[in-house]
Amino acid sequence: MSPRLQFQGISKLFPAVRALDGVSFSVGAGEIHGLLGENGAGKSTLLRILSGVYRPTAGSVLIDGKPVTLVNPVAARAAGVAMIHQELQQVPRLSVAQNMFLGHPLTRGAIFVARREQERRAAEALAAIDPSIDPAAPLGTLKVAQRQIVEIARALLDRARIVAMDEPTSSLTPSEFERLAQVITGLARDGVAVVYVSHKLDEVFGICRRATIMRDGVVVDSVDLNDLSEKAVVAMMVGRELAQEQHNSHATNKVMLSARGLSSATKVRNVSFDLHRGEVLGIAGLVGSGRTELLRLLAGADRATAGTIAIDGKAARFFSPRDAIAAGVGLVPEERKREGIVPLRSITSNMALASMAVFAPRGLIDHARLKQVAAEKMSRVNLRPFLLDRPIRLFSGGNQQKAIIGRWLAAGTRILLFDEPTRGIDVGAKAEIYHLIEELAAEGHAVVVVSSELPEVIRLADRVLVMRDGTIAAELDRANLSEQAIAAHAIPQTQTPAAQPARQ
Amino acid sequence: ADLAPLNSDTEKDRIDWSQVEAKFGAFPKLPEGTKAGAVSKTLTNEYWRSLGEGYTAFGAKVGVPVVYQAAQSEGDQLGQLTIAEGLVTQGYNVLLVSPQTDANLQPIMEQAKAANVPVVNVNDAVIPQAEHYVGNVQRDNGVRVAKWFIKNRPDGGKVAIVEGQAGVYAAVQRTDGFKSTITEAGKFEVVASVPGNWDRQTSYDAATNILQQHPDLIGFYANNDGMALGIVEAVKAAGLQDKVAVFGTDGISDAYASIRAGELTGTVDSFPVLTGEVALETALRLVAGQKLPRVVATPQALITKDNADRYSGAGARKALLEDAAAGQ
Amino acid sequence: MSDATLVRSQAEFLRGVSMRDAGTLIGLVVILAVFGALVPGFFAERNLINILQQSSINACLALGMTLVIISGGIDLSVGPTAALSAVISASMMVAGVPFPLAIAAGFAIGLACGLVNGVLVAHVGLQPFIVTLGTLSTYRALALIYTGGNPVLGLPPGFRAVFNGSLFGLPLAVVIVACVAVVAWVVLKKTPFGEYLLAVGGNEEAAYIAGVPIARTKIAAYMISGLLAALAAQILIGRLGAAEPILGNLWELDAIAAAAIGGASLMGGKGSVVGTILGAVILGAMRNGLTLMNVQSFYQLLATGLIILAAMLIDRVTRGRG
Amino acid sequence: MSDATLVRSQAEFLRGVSMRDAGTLIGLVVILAVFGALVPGFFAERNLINILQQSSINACLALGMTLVIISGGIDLSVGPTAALSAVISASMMVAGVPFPLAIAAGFAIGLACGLVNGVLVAHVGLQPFIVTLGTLSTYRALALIYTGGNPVLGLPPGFRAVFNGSLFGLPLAVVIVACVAVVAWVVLKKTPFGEYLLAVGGNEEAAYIAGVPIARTKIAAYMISGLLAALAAQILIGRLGAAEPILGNLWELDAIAAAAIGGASLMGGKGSVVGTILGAVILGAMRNGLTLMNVQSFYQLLATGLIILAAMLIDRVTRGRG
Ligand SMILES: Nc1ncnc2c1ncn2[C@@H]1O[C@H](COP(=O)(O)OP(=O)(O)OP(=O)(O)O)[C@@H](O)[C@H]1O
Ligand SMILES: Nc1ncnc2c1ncn2[C@@H]1O[C@H](COP(=O)(O)OP(=O)(O)OP(=O)(O)O)[C@@H](O)[C@H]1O
Ligand SMILES: [Mg+2]
Ligand SMILES: [Mg+2]
Repeated sequence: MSPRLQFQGISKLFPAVRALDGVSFSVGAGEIHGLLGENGAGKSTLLRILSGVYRPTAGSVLIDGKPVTLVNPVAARAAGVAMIHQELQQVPRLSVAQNMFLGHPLTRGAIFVARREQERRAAEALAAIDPSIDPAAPLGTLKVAQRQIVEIARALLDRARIVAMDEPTSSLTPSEFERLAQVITGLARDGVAVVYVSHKLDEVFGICRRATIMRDGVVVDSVDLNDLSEKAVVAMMVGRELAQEQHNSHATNKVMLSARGLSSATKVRNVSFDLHRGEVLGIAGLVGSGRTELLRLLAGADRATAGTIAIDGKAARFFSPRDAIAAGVGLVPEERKREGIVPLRSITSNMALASMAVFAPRGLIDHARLKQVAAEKMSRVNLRPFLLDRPIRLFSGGNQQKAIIGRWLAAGTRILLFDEPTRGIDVGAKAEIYHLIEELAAEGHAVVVVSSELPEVIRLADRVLVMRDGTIAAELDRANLSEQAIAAHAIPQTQTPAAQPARQ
Repeated sequence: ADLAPLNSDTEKDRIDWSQVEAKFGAFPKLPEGTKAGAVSKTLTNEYWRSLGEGYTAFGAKVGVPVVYQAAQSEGDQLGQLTIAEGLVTQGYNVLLVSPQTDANLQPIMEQAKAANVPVVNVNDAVIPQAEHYVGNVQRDNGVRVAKWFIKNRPDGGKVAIVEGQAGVYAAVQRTDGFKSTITEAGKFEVVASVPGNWDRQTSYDAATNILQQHPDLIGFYANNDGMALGIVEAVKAAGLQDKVAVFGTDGISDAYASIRAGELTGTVDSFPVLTGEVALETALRLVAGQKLPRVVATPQALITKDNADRYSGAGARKALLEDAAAGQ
Repeated sequence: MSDATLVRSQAEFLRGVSMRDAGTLIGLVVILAVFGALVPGFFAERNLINILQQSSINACLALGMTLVIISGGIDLSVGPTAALSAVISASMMVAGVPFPLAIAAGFAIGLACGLVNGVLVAHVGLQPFIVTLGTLSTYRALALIYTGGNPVLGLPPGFRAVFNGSLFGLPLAVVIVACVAVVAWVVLKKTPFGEYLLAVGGNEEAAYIAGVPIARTKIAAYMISGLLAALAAQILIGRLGAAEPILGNLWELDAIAAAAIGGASLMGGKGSVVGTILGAVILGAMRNGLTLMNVQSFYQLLATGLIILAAMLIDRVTRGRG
Repeated sequence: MSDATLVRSQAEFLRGVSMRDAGTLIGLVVILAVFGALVPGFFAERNLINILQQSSINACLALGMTLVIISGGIDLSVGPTAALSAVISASMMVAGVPFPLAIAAGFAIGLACGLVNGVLVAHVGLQPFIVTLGTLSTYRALALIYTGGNPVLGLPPGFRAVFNGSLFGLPLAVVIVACVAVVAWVVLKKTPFGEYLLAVGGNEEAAYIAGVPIARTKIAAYMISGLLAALAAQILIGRLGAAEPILGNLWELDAIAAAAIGGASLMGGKGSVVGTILGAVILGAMRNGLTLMNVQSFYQLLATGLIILAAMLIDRVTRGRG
């Protein structure tokens, strides 16, 4: 019997880039197949071909042994393919249910949209993962994590034969992944073929039996994960062994930033802490606990309603990110596409955006120096492909993130705020970023890392603040640091529903 | 010496069109290959098309080819300048221009002078430096309508004006002529003077509003016929056609038709075809070396149902010559 | 309709009248109040009907414009589309074609003009602003060439009676446009096409991936805009009794202003039928009030500019930032 | 400048002339070729200079427009801004103020008009289209009220000589606008402000987080647009010898068309100085050629529309989709 899904010699050429080169592998019905590879390996490109967004330059896709032509997303859907895209593909002004049924709405009398019916069905699909999401709410009012859940639920609605998931959990917490894992295994049990892309290897090992590993557009191998260790898989992905990283602390006693009684209009309430030179301060907490908002206050992106910030002991008032940057504070934002990149501009321009004035001491930009600094910073973050003049929108998500980290390196920022710094970033690059963060600390920077990945927090942080409902619930030093300890403080003590994090 | 800025309405150095032949003799012989270029405001208004007909008719009569161009829309100042500059470069022997504004064709005066090409300013906006102007007295359009009211509505009453585009010379002068004449008469009150922007729909709406506020209105004066015809519809819709007199300006054929049908009360015809003929004749006399006065005045007449036939068609020229003779 | 569904659909309607629309409504109320205080007789029933009648043509166009703007486009060619439709159907009537047929032909012209715009935007991928700037000249030129620049006169009285009639004391034009508004509201709020418009304008890539027929949606928006321009043209020539090739000059600006005052975002993905109607009435009331006050033309122009800005400011303030 | 840096900056310049600009250039070449074949004397030096001169005012405005469009905005008020600046500096000159001072005052007016637009867009957060639609009427009204609707005549010959002179055989207006273009190119390509414009128009939120002074950048764009409108006004009144309050009618459409033909995206974040200049020359060459061919005005209008569409199509085809 032929496999449910088969890629045969798929190649994809973009101007100046060969994204895929003769990719072949297959996925059986009822199989959950991992697709692994570094940033830019070509995973998303392959799945975009499968879902009809791109057309392959060569090769073919077979479903149940029959070649299919996937000329557009509608054709792919008709062929039984559902896809969760890496970048959220949603319309903020439409409701959750409208987004889920977009393109194929349920109708009443073939004229009117059957809103209520859509909402009911949407609620059913959402119930499996996060029942608290209101299907009638405008999508724009949801947080990223909830929007990602909506994307997943949308794919479930289709009752497809093939479900492709491109980093579906990049914004989700481990507990949400647990629920998703149940859903995915349920799908497999019903005979659906699932292709699962993630940079979180523990997830892939958790739910996939087989995986295909890609590097630079070619398949390295399709492997049985039971036979291999994580380390071996990583080695196949990056083409070398990754050294086991140890936590090194460079923290000093010198306070670089101190926050007292910070509150925001919406979520953050009375937050106080000190950040030291050379320190990596982790901030953990559930989704919606207010971590992003806290970082935005520190970065000057939002105004505090109460409280003070002092930098190097001097009171600082931030009316915009510009003020914060001048004081040496820079933010690597959570939503890269919306808040991070200027899509049409080059890597170099994106990198230099925060420090343009530095590159233009006499009014005109010194392009020679800019180029030199860009080359230096981008090789430090290991940009791939190393094309500094190429528009950033053409890079993989991971490489976009690297350019934004490079932005603050170029600006000489002393206090770095990372919001989910490795979201969508591969293991190799992740290790590089961890290394980078440590180097920055060693050089005397102060770093704040917000992350929903507890191993990441534990790997990096000298000290961890746990946020709950907008306040700091606990402060854990390395001696007391463990996933259990964080979780214990992050989850509201009183188990009444009212204390659950707000979700609308 | 520099010429004083031209005011076509008050310039002393002027001659009436009917006197040209008497003073300067029969039409002279022209240099071989004489050709004339003309540029007007726009062809979207019948007035300017008729002017062109006048040019072409006279050109055909005396064997001079005439090129007649117009800007793409009223108010396209630079486009009109481009056209005029093209005509100068192409070596026409004389230029007839009807500028969008008083100033937008100014550079032409200098370029043409350098190329030794006479320029005749025909109607409407007045170039201050113009050495030659052919046209009527804009202000007089309004004055004539005002006089009709004074004569035919001895009891006076409320009247309203619908103006053309704000700031345009012809609109300003016509409005002023009407307003000052009728106010001086004493018994009349100008209750509204609002912009109609040369636009039928805008004028219709404005007239509706004015009639609703002043149902006892006795008359409208509109700066052109298109607007007047819009007002007529508004008056009809309000059921006041027997009480409200409506006057336009220009004398386009639709206005004549409406006057004959008893809807539009009257218009001030400035005889664009005849004006075109006179203008080209003046221009060509200049080419032939004659020294004409700075302003050649063309005729105007208030047209109502009673005299519409007399002034339309081929008889118009004769009627106007008679008028001119009677006026002497 | 049962009582329960009536209550429900009323509630839905109220949801439809969003916060944003409330802002526009406040703007309208302020402007009405100011004119009411300054102009005696401004609130006379007759004058209020006048305002509605004078707003009806702009409202008609602005509804089409709203749909196009929501789809992320713009239609600068509405005036010339109306003119072309007007002169062609008028000359058919004058030539003796029965007027329902002539009206249908006028509508077909409007649809065709919209189709051309839509195809150039959706299939060829040109920018809407520049496409409709090009067709603005093209359609106008066609209307002028077709008529030689002359107005078409002598429309049959039967035709004029249709558009000059009234129903329940309201001019028929107002009733027609009100019906169009209701249909537009239903289309936008209740049909897949309405969702598609919002999706295409809100996030075209997401809409494409979701399988929304992008091209067809955009083309339909431009065709509706063309059709409504043709309808506006019929109403106007019915009222004026003549079809001019230069009719509809600068209509696009008024229509865009009404849509924008009503909350449509020229970035696409956002717009409201109720808001647009209110926006058109704001503009109509302003023109009416200024005429009744006999404001001199320069100051009318000044007031027009300032009131557009004021309407946007009032809305901004009542709605808060963002 | 050493030889090596000269070569290098030439290479940089050529890189500046991007693929997109090459598309516009092809459009220009095609149009020139067609007119050259149809119109004897089209390629005469005198006529080519004419084309440049006739394009210079639109090019000047279009450069400012390009910056505004790149920042994600639009400026419909350029014509009235020019008019206001023109009548005020002209009336100062006529009143005997030395003309450099009067010119400076005219520039200040342009900057002030731009400032008002910019503040309403950037600080108050209104939509650029509707803000500048409002100020379009407002500034025009101010110019009319200030002059009572009359032109300001009798500009001093010294002033006129400045703008009517020529340099290296080129009209000074052309030289001035060429200098402005070079400055604009440098600003866009070589200064932080240029990067800020592209970033603000490309992704405002990201630019904000990266510390770009959003409001200041937008305001500066509108002020530059106002300043260039004032410069265009000075060039024009120098040429005309008079300043009229109704000067600059419909300038905004030509300026937007030039920028769009040159590759500016009305969605923001994209635009080219070289492209805009080519776009302005395309429009200028077209007007010139059609006039020389004695095309009747209705057909000229038709050709204008069709050529705008054709220029966009040629560009689309040579550039490929996307
Ligand atoms: N539209 C495009 N045009 C040009 N190049 C592209 C385009 N899309 C992707 N690429 C390139 O193709 C390569 C593969 O990218 P892809 O997004 O498939 O990587 P990925 O494996 O999904 O990476 P990540 O893990 O970061 O999501 C990259 O080098 C990328 O720069
Ligand atoms: N776009 C938005 N619109 C409305 N409310 C929002 C939006 N973004 C965030 N919020 C609100 O702010 C609160 C705090 O969110 P925040 O993003 O700071 O949490 P977080 O701990 O960083 O979670 P995450 O891990 O998702 O980033 C949320 O409960 C949410 O209600
Ligand atoms: Mg990817
Ligand atoms: Mg967050």
